[in-house]
Amino acid sequence: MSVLVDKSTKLVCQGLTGKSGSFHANQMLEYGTNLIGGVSPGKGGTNWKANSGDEKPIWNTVKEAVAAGANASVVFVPPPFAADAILESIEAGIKLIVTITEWIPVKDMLEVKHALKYNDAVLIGPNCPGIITPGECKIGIMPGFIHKPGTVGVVSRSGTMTYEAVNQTTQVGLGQSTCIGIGGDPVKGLDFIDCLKLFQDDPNTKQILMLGEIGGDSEERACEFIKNHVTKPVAGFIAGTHAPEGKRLGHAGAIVQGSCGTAKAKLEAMASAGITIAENTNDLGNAVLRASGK
Amino acid sequence: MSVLVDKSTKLVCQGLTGKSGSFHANQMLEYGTNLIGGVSPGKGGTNWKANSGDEKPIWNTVKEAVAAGANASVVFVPPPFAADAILESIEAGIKLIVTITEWIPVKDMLEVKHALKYNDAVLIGPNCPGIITPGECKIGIMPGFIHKPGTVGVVSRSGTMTYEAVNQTTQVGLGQSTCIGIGGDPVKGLDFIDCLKLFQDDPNTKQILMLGEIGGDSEERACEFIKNHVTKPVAGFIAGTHAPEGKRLGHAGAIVQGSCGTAKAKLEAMASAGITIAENTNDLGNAVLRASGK
Amino acid sequence: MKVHEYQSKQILKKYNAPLLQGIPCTTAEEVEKAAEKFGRSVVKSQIYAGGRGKGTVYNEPELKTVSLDGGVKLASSPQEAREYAECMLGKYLQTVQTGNEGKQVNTIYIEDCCNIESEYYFSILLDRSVAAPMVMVSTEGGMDIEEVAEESPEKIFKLHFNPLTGLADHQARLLAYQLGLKGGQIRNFIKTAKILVKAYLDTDSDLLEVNPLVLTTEDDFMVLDSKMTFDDNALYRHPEIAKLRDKSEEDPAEVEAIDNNLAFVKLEGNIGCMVNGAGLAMATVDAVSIFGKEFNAAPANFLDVGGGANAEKVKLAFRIILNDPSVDAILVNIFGGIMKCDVIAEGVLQAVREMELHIPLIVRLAGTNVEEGKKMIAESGLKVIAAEDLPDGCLKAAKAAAEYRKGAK
Amino acid sequence: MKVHEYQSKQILKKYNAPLLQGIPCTTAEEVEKAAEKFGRSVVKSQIYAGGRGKGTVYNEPELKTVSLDGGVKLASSPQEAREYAECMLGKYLQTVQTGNEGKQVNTIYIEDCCNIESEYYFSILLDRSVAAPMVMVSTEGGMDIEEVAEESPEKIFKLHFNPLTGLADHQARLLAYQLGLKGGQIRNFIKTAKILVKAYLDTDSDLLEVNPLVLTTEDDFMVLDSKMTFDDNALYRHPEIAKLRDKSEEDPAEVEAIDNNLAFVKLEGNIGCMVNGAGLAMATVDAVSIFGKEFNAAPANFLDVGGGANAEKVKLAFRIILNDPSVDAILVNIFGGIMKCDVIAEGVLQAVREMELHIPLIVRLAGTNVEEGKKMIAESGLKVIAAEDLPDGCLKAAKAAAEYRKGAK
Repeated sequence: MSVLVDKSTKLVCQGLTGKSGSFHANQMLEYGTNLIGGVSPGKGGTNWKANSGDEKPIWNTVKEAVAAGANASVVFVPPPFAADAILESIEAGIKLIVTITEWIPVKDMLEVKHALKYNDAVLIGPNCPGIITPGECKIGIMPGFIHKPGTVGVVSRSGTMTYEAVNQTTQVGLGQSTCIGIGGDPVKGLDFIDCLKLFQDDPNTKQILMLGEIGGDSEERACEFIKNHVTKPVAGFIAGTHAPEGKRLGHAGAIVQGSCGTAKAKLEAMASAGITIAENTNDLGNAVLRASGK
Repeated sequence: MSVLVDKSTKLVCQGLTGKSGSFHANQMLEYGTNLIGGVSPGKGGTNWKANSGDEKPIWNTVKEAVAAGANASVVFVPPPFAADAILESIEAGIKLIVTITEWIPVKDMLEVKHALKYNDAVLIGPNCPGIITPGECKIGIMPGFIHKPGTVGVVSRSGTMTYEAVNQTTQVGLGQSTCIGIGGDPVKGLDFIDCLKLFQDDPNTKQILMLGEIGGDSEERACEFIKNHVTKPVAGFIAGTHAPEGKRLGHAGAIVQGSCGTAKAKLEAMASAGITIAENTNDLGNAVLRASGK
Repeated sequence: MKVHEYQSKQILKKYNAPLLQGIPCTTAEEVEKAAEKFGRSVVKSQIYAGGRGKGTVYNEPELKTVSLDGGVKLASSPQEAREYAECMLGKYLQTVQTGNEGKQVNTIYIEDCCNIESEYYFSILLDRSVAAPMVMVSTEGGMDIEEVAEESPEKIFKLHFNPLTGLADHQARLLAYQLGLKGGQIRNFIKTAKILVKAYLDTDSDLLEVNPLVLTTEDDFMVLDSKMTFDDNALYRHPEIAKLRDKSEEDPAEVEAIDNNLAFVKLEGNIGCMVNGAGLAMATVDAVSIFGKEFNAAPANFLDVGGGANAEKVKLAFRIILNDPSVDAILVNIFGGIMKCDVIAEGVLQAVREMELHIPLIVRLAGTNVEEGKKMIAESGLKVIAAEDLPDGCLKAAKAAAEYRKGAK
Repeated sequence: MKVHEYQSKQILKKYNAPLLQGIPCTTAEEVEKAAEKFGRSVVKSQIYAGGRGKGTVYNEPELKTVSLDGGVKLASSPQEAREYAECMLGKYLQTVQTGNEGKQVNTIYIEDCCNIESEYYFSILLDRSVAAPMVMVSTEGGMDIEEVAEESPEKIFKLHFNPLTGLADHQARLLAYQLGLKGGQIRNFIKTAKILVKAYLDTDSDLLEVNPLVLTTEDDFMVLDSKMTFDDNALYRHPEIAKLRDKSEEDPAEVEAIDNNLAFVKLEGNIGCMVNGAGLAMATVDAVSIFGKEFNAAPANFLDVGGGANAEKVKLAFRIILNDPSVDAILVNIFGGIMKCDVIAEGVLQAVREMELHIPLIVRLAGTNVEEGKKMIAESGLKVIAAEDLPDGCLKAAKAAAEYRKGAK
């Protein structure tokens, strides 16, 4: 049991023949992900050769990939074409779309969000590390080896912070059920609340670790949701407590404007929702232990 | 019991101060419809005086009408502004919008359809006579007096044909549960299938009378739905059996193109769905009697 | 609303659609001069109907003597273009779409040639069943699409698009692959398809058909023949398109009806019909066809006078109906709703008196104040035949028409 | 990306937004000549920060002697405009938004005057919490909107709109009523609001603020001051906007970082930070602030080197960090993922060697091949301090910085 991805996931890689797509496709295959092929318009009918020597078919359209059995896609398409690639997957009937590409224009993502409302597809990202169910399926760019099958559901707005969290939950012996990097963009697919719902309903997830950062109000809304709907122990962390106001720190979403999106507001919301707050980036694993009363 | 409208319906009239809006608002009030006021931008704060001497408030926005309790609206706004009026009602939270206005551009209606997908509002029309639950609530321009509370659910693409049907079902002693004129435009709100669902689920509706016409394929799809989901007796009629191909007969929807939308196809679909077909416009009431085995 | 081929191309040109150079002309001299620019040129007669290439040009509206075989001709010299133009201008072109009539050719479009590699069918229209616009393409370019739909439906590809955003790249690409295009052809197709969709949406078009859309030997796409029709309801926001309306192409009675907000369609029979409501008017046409059969009667028109049928509107409707010399009787079928039957009867009687109607008039009334209405007609002293119901009205109209025709002869 | 007021107005002009005539000038002579067109005119210094009217112009970057009180002035004659311009051009304007620094004024915008009836606030921005753009209006025009939000939130009205269709008429009308407008004012407001929304959507703007939007005594609306920023990710489709970027307004280090796809933000402290990943970089800034406190240490910057931190990128990052004279130590915090720790260590060591780094360098590594990485650093013979974890790294960096500063003095 896990969330969104498992051994039954059949993945197609959009942009497989690009440098980044090709590199990470190899990494995913090595982790054991069932990558069935790639989509690269104009290269349909050729084969892509993995480092292992295996060959995977390249299709011109996602429609063909779906006909071949794909039920999830990962997008490594350059920013100007990425939203169109996501829309293509939605329209072709792909149910889980993980978008790694960063620097996608906000307006493009608004159109994608709009299309998502009409369809039951799930988008993770853009500008995110992806999703992994340890030991079963990795879709994204996270280092697979630090993960360990276990009980913590991890959801995070930032990439390397997730790796810290994974590393520590592995080290304290809990391991992870599924880890979802939702990405740092202001307009994105899954948000904290969506992931919290999934973790709450997943019997294999025993604890939840939520890694937020300054900017926006999705952490505050997530805390409200936790207060009312989440019964599992939750630990949390907010990055950017010492960020200056009005400056955008890397992530397009990480900007404090006026009283909106401050670390203070987010930490207070966490405390009031009964979340165990990690004191610093070294305390993530222990915070989960404390949250679950260990 | 009835469908969509009853004594609890609180109606606001968009375009109440116009000639047509004012005339029909009086007719509706006389029928007993609970019309609580009107929306005419720029005239907010004034009162509209009914023929009876009663005064009704005029608001600038539908938002204010909703704040005053409105849960349904009827649109008598001229074509260039009608789609915007519908969108305003949708956004203000009105749950039933009856649009009488004809000659609304198709592209405007496509935008309305789009907005309806995001909201749980129901649109009837445009270019339709409206909806009536005899003895309880009339929203539209149909002559109220021909109706009689009873058991036939009437759904129709055309206006005066509905009146023929109502007249005859009253004369044969059955009366009507609710009559819905869905209008003759190619892009509209409720279609046959939506109304059939409502009638099938309404305990007061014992028989259904469906009045179609040439053009489009909504009758064919409705027949497919009837075959699989409607257990109540259904009588039907198709107008335009002798219409020439490629000519638009009044209704924008009533045009036969190639093999699509012919009367023949529609009549065959009705027959195959077990619908009792009225032989001519004089046979509507009797066809319902035959359908229900009387 | 329809426009001519050359007008649709002038509209598409604004969107940078790929078009050959062309010049509309109304005289043979203009044609020759225009053709000089191209050397070889295509001489295309401009009428609102399709199938022009396979049509026949006749010298007179009665279609007796043939002027030219085909309404679209390839001319290898300006002189030849002029000769073709002389055989077309002012003459009557009959095609599969004009039926038994011919349409007078008043304008000729002289167009450049290109090197054709292959031909495709491309159109954009509303799919009513899902209330969304769609692109329809086929490898069978230049053919009648309904024929293709019947004979090889697997060669037609349909794709719906969101009218708020237009055609997405991946959608245009999918169509390109379905047409079997390759490499640079795909890029050019995507560009062309997106331009056409944008033009369709921007202009409130309800049909944009490019048949054929040709692929040149240089891998470019070219709009060779194009047809656009527009949503009448939206013309108010496109005054530059509205003024393209060519009333000479339309039935004068229909033009007068449209100008007066009446829905009128000319049919082939002898019973003029005046009805309120489009659905009831259709049903009346049906009923006249069915019940009139044994008297060789058939409906002469479809006419919906709409909701407020006052004396003025009734008179106008009568005038339009009477313009048709084949009308032998008029059947009025009114279901009085908000508008009461006595008011309508008054309007009909007034019209009869003022217009000195000489052919039989049959009136069927139902609904509000029907008894008062019937009484007024009965007591009017005018020769108006009352009908009990629609079948009765049809029979009486058919009989009266037969008698009138006999008497008139 | 930010643009100057006059540039945003040039963009809005293309959409027919209601604007006063204005002329951008870079010399006092140009200013005088421009002002002659208007008689009375407004002299506006163009810098990227707001609050210009209430700011102070200083003669030198150290903000010692005042040149002019206020960065926006009403001039009653061309001569007066010229005098103001002389006090502004080349001088340094400090406002509430520039903080402790002043921004040099290189351009002045000379604008016509109008008769103001009342002032409103109008802006368009993305509401992240619902992922939809919204219009925000207030009757408190000309005020700092965050102040209004705090003191009288009931005077701010927000309305979301569909980015695919723009602002609907009824939405603009609702805003007009909420602002208490009447009659013709409403029509003009709707027109202006729709224009601004269209400009916002078309240009991939991420903020369009008009403050104040003024209602003239003639019931017209006028964009008096405008501010536009644009989505950096979408600049590729707006080359004409991209080229407006004024690098002189930006921190040179940040410019270099952006040009090299590094995320860099200058802060006030003394510990240079180099981290991979935006979240971890933020957390590192936090940790330095917390753990460095007892040694008076604070982060000198935020710097995310991104996923592929090779030697080239590390060197570039070091160079950007070292441009800041207040940096006393560098803390490297890397979680090796796909990029292995030994590769990163190699890059760091290579950079140290080539750049002859003279300030303390503290390195914390974790993740893939961490042991190999640590070993390489230990055995390198270079003065690189290894940290066990981030708190340890912060403490060591803070201490080393304190010692370095003591030694340097």
